[in-house]
Amino acid sequence: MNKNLLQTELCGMNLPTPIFAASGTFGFGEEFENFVDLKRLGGVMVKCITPKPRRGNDGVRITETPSGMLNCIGLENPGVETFLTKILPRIKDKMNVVVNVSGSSVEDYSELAKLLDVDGVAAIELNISCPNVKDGGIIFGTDERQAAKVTSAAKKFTSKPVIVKLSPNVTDITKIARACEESGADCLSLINTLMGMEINIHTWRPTLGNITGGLSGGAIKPVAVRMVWQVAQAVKIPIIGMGGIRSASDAAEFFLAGASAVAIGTANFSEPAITMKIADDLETYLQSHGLKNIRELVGKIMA
Amino acid sequence: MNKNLLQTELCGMNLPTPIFAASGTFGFGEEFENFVDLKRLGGVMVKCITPKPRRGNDGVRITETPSGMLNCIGLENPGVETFLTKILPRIKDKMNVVVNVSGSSVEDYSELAKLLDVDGVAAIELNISCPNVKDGGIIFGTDERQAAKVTSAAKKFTSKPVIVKLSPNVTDITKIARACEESGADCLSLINTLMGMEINIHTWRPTLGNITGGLSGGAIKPVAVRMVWQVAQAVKIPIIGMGGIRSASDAAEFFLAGASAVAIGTANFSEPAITMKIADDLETYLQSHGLKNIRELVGKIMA
Amino acid sequence: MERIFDAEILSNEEVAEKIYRLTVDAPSLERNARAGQFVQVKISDEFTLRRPLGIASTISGHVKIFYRVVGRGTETLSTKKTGEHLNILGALGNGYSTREGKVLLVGGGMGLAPLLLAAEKFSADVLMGGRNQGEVLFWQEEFKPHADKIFITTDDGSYARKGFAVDLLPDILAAENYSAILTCGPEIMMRGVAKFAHEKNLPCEVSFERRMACGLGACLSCSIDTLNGRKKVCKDGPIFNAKEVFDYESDNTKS
Amino acid sequence: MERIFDAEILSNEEVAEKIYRLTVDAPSLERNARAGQFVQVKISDEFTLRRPLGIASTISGHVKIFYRVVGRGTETLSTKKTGEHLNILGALGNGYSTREGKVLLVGGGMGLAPLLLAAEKFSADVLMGGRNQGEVLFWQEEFKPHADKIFITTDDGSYARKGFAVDLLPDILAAENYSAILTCGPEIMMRGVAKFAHEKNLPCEVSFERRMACGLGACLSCSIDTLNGRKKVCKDGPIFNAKEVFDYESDNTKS
Ligand SMILES: Cc1cc2nc3c(=O)[nH]c(=O)nc-3n(C[C@H](O)[C@H](O)[C@H](O)COP(=O)(O)OP(=O)(O)OC[C@H]3O[C@@H](n4cnc5c(N)ncnc54)[C@H](O)[C@@H]3O)c2cc1C
Ligand SMILES: Cc1cc2nc3c(=O)[nH]c(=O)nc-3n(C[C@H](O)[C@H](O)[C@H](O)COP(=O)(O)OP(=O)(O)OC[C@H]3O[C@@H](n4cnc5c(N)ncnc54)[C@H](O)[C@@H]3O)c2cc1C
Ligand SMILES: Cc1cc2nc3c(=O)[nH]c(=O)nc-3n(C[C@H](O)[C@H](O)[C@H](O)COP(=O)(O)O)c2cc1C
Ligand SMILES: Cc1cc2nc3c(=O)[nH]c(=O)nc-3n(C[C@H](O)[C@H](O)[C@H](O)COP(=O)(O)O)c2cc1C
Ligand code: FES
Ligand code: FES
Repeated sequence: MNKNLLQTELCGMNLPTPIFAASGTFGFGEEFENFVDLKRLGGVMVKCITPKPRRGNDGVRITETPSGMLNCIGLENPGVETFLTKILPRIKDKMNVVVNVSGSSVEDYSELAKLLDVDGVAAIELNISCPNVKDGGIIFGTDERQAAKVTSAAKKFTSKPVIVKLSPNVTDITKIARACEESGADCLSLINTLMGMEINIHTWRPTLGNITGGLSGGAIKPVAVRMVWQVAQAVKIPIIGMGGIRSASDAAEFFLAGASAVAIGTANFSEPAITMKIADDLETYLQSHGLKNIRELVGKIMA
Repeated sequence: MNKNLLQTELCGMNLPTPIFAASGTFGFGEEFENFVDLKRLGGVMVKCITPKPRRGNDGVRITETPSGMLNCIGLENPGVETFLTKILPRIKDKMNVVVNVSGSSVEDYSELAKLLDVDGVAAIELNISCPNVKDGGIIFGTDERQAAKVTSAAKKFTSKPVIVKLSPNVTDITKIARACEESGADCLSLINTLMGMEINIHTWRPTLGNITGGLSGGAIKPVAVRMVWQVAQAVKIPIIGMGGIRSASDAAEFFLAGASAVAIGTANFSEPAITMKIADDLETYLQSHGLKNIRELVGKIMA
Repeated sequence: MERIFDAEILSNEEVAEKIYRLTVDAPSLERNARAGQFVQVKISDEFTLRRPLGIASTISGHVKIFYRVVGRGTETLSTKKTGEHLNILGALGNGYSTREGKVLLVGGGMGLAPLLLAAEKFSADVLMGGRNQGEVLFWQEEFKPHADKIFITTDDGSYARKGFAVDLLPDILAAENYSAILTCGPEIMMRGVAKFAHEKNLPCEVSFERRMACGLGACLSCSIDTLNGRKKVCKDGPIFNAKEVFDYESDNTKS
Repeated sequence: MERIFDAEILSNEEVAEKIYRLTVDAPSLERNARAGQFVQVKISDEFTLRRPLGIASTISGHVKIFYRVVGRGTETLSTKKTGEHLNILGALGNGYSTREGKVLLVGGGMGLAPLLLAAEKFSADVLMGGRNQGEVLFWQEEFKPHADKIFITTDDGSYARKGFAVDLLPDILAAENYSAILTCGPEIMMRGVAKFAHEKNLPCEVSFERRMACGLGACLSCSIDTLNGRKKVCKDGPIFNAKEVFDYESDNTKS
């Protein structure tokens, strides 16, 4: 078997596979050590980091929905300082660390970019699309001018590749995508969760403590594939596609649509080793189509 | 059993139940005669009618997705004239007929409103949200000024209640909702389908003839409930809620969120008699909560 | 008339690679089903749509269905066990017209399923094509009690005549007089069959396959163009007069 | 250590209304599981999330789980048959600390499940509360071989003492010396138990329940506040020192 089938390059990063673990679903990577060869992942997008520690939302934080789930964790995290001093040193040699960051102001994003411009950070992912906290960046993610500002601000203060993570809760995602590209984004990742809600018909209250939450999992895959395809036609920078990927077949759809890499989120919960299985099955798929490298699949949709 | 548990009123229409069949999923109602007591439905939103006959999209028109489906029927219909002369006379005494209409211009909507201002039409539903044809109204549904124009245009030419059907593919659905209300809409229905896509990983082509399609079914329910809840807080006119309803419990979520009625779409395909079961089970639910009428449930979410 | 009902599974066994014969207890279908009609099978609550499958036999109320495992739906169906129940919507569609005299049935692959019921109901010879020996042997067994003559081809020549079913048509049509040809299988095969029928001035009915959501004529998933305008395969079909759907001049399907 | 494995179902039977005892063949859990730990059970591909359930017994590698049918997941679990396989992720969480001397186990409802394993592993008396006779009888049978004394209350008085488990605590604690109290059940019950333990200066460990996605400490679905900061019920718990999570001054849960 050709060992290099999945080896690829993204914004200057050399990746063993184009398979990432999506932010918020994989902790700081270590939690999956028993199930995953972390070095075989393209990287781990760690749980969102904010300038100060945050305790997240109160009440129920998740609920299952048809082929999906809603979450309103709300950016609980120890803050950038603790991340840099306590966590990063522990994990940096174990995996490619992509730091997902979120702020409540443009300045927050520049500050985070600056603080994280250190050894052991492979790239920064700007979360401008968290639907679960009022100041969680969603306003940056739904307005192209704001998205542009945040991107430029971060770019100015870091030498790392800057990935901007887009929200699907918009009328035209290509507008935001182009604004980010023009402002210097090195890469786009999409999609974050769709905003949803569940009501407990016995108590007449919202199931989630935060009332609304983010929808993820298989249910959203068709929306995610569509958006990746639209964005791929609109920009030249690479895309990390995600949203409901549960198998190599699902992943292949994203590559065909134009993603250079994929990230796996919700599927890690029911199958902690799913990223490894997807890598194996993708290799088989590439071989069965006579392809020598995953790059030969990217954007090859005939539409 | 109190026979009037589900009886209600909507924009001046007296309804035996607040349960509609959603446009495009129930033909002209007759197709379900063997399974459904059509007179027990609030009404049937018939397949979208356009000024001229349309043959719809070529190629594959549906595909199943996790807990949902994509469709790109593309507004195939015999045109308003044939509808008025051949179909309406046949169905008008069998059910409350709500005519779902779509046009490519503001004038199309006024013309359709005028032509359909006839006996046997209970209400008109303006489809400004079909994602499956370029001229299928989606541009009216994603821009509040256009939505307002279409609504006023239709209102001017008909004495029937005008329901405006909103698209979920927008950044802020409450903006569109308010614009429609201010322009005279009597009622809002939501949500239409989310735009999605599937790629055949064997052929490398989009599964659907139209490349993209509309996502419906259980998968989209959390998004639909959220939008109904948001819109209910933003407008005073009644709402017909839909999107992934498969049971009375699902329907109850929509009522609690603020819908005065619900419509059932995709679920009719796997269970042609589902509307009747939902009516039965809703009655049981209301009784178990000591409620005397469905209206006592509307908007009662405690959030 | 179309009804929804639960039917007990009497057996569900693999008869060739990835091809299953499912037998359910559904006496109402014996009374009501016509050859060429189909049912919409509910696989499980997990699936948004039912799956359309042809009715292949109805003797003694034991309804046989033959299906090929091609995706998640048929895969899950193949795991169902004897004694479990299956929710069925049917019989759906129009079915082949009833014919006097002997008809010739021409089928390829899973297209033989509805033709088996035609063989039970009409006086018939059958011409069948399959990929290989495995894919025709069980059909031969199934048709034996009901068809007069059985002609067989396999794509790879592993059994009977090597080639396509249509290749045998000229000889068969020359040797015997039929009142009609009923065909079901890949569109390219049916078009070939229809052309011979046209030349011989024989009535020919073909069976169409489109993805279906409702199966009741309501959703327009399955619309096709015909000489008589747009038609729904699930309701106006799946059986069509060949002349209505094939354009012999341009050699194109209308749909 | 946490592992993913398939385990054969040895039995899955209703022991009281809507309460099932599931026994699976999982020898590795006998060697590795501590009382208070749980597993994440994969119900089927249809479900996005696994379901967390306590490990109640591990004797001879036959692992017992007790669950109440409350929603779609546990409903589907209850239809699984002997011989089928269940995919299990576990053992997860920290488990009760090992104790010298005799401990008192105080459990309500399904909270008795992890305490059963504690009874197997430690020298223990048990105080159990249930809604009615049906909900305590089978527990009494399960605990008999492993617990010394068994004290029982039922909410409706249909069996043993009418009232709540905590009502009996003062007398029990007066009569016997325990090295610790381990409790699992509704938070309000555990808070009552912890208060008595606090007054008697007895170590007390409680078991928390939160909705879980990963069960591995990665997703923060199950975070709670403790005196020592934010903790994850799935990883840092589900067992906590009562003093860490209950604030006796304000009588409030920290979480
Ligand atoms: C009227 C009619 C009668 C049929 N009779 C038979 C029969 O007797 N035996 C048999 O083996 N097959 C028959 N088919 C084809 C059969 O319906 C499909 O093979 C089956 O639906 C595939 O389901 P899946 O979930 O395994 O595949 P998937 O590919 O996972 O299905 C995805 C979706 O596509 C649809 N689909 C996929 N392939 C087809 C197809 N070839 N035709 C129509 N829809 C498709 C499915 O129904 C489903 O909605 C018939 C189809 C029609 C329309
Ligand atoms: C560590 C731990 C151990 C547990 N041990 C047991 C046990 O031994 N026996 C037992 O009967 N129950 C136990 N539970 C509760 C059990 O997990 C839930 O009853 C079960 O998940 C309900 O699933 P469902 O699909 O039937 O319900 P649904 O209400 O349909 O589930 C919807 C979602 O909510 C979650 N959920 C619902 N109720 C609970 C709950 N009470 N606690 C946590 N999550 C919930 C489900 O996991 C699922 O994600 C335990 C819970 C935890 C956290
Ligand atoms: C529990 C949970 C927490 C998440 N937290 C974050 C986060 O902190 N930052 C972020 O950018 N995305 C977060 N996401 C979104 C995922 O990274 C991903 O974009 C989304 O879930 C879609 O992918 P999936 O369907 O594979 O899960 C979270 C998702 C889940 C389910
Ligand atoms: C096959 C199909 C055809 C549809 N056609 C129309 C249409 O013509 N006009 C319209 O307004 N909505 C149409 N819809 C959208 C539905 O009316 C409904 O808004 C949507 O499917 C969400 O509800 P559901 O999840 O219950 O199906 C169609 C949906 C489906 C699945
Ligand atoms: S499948 Fe719905 S019209 Fe044919
Ligand atoms: S369940 Fe994921 S952190 Fe506890």
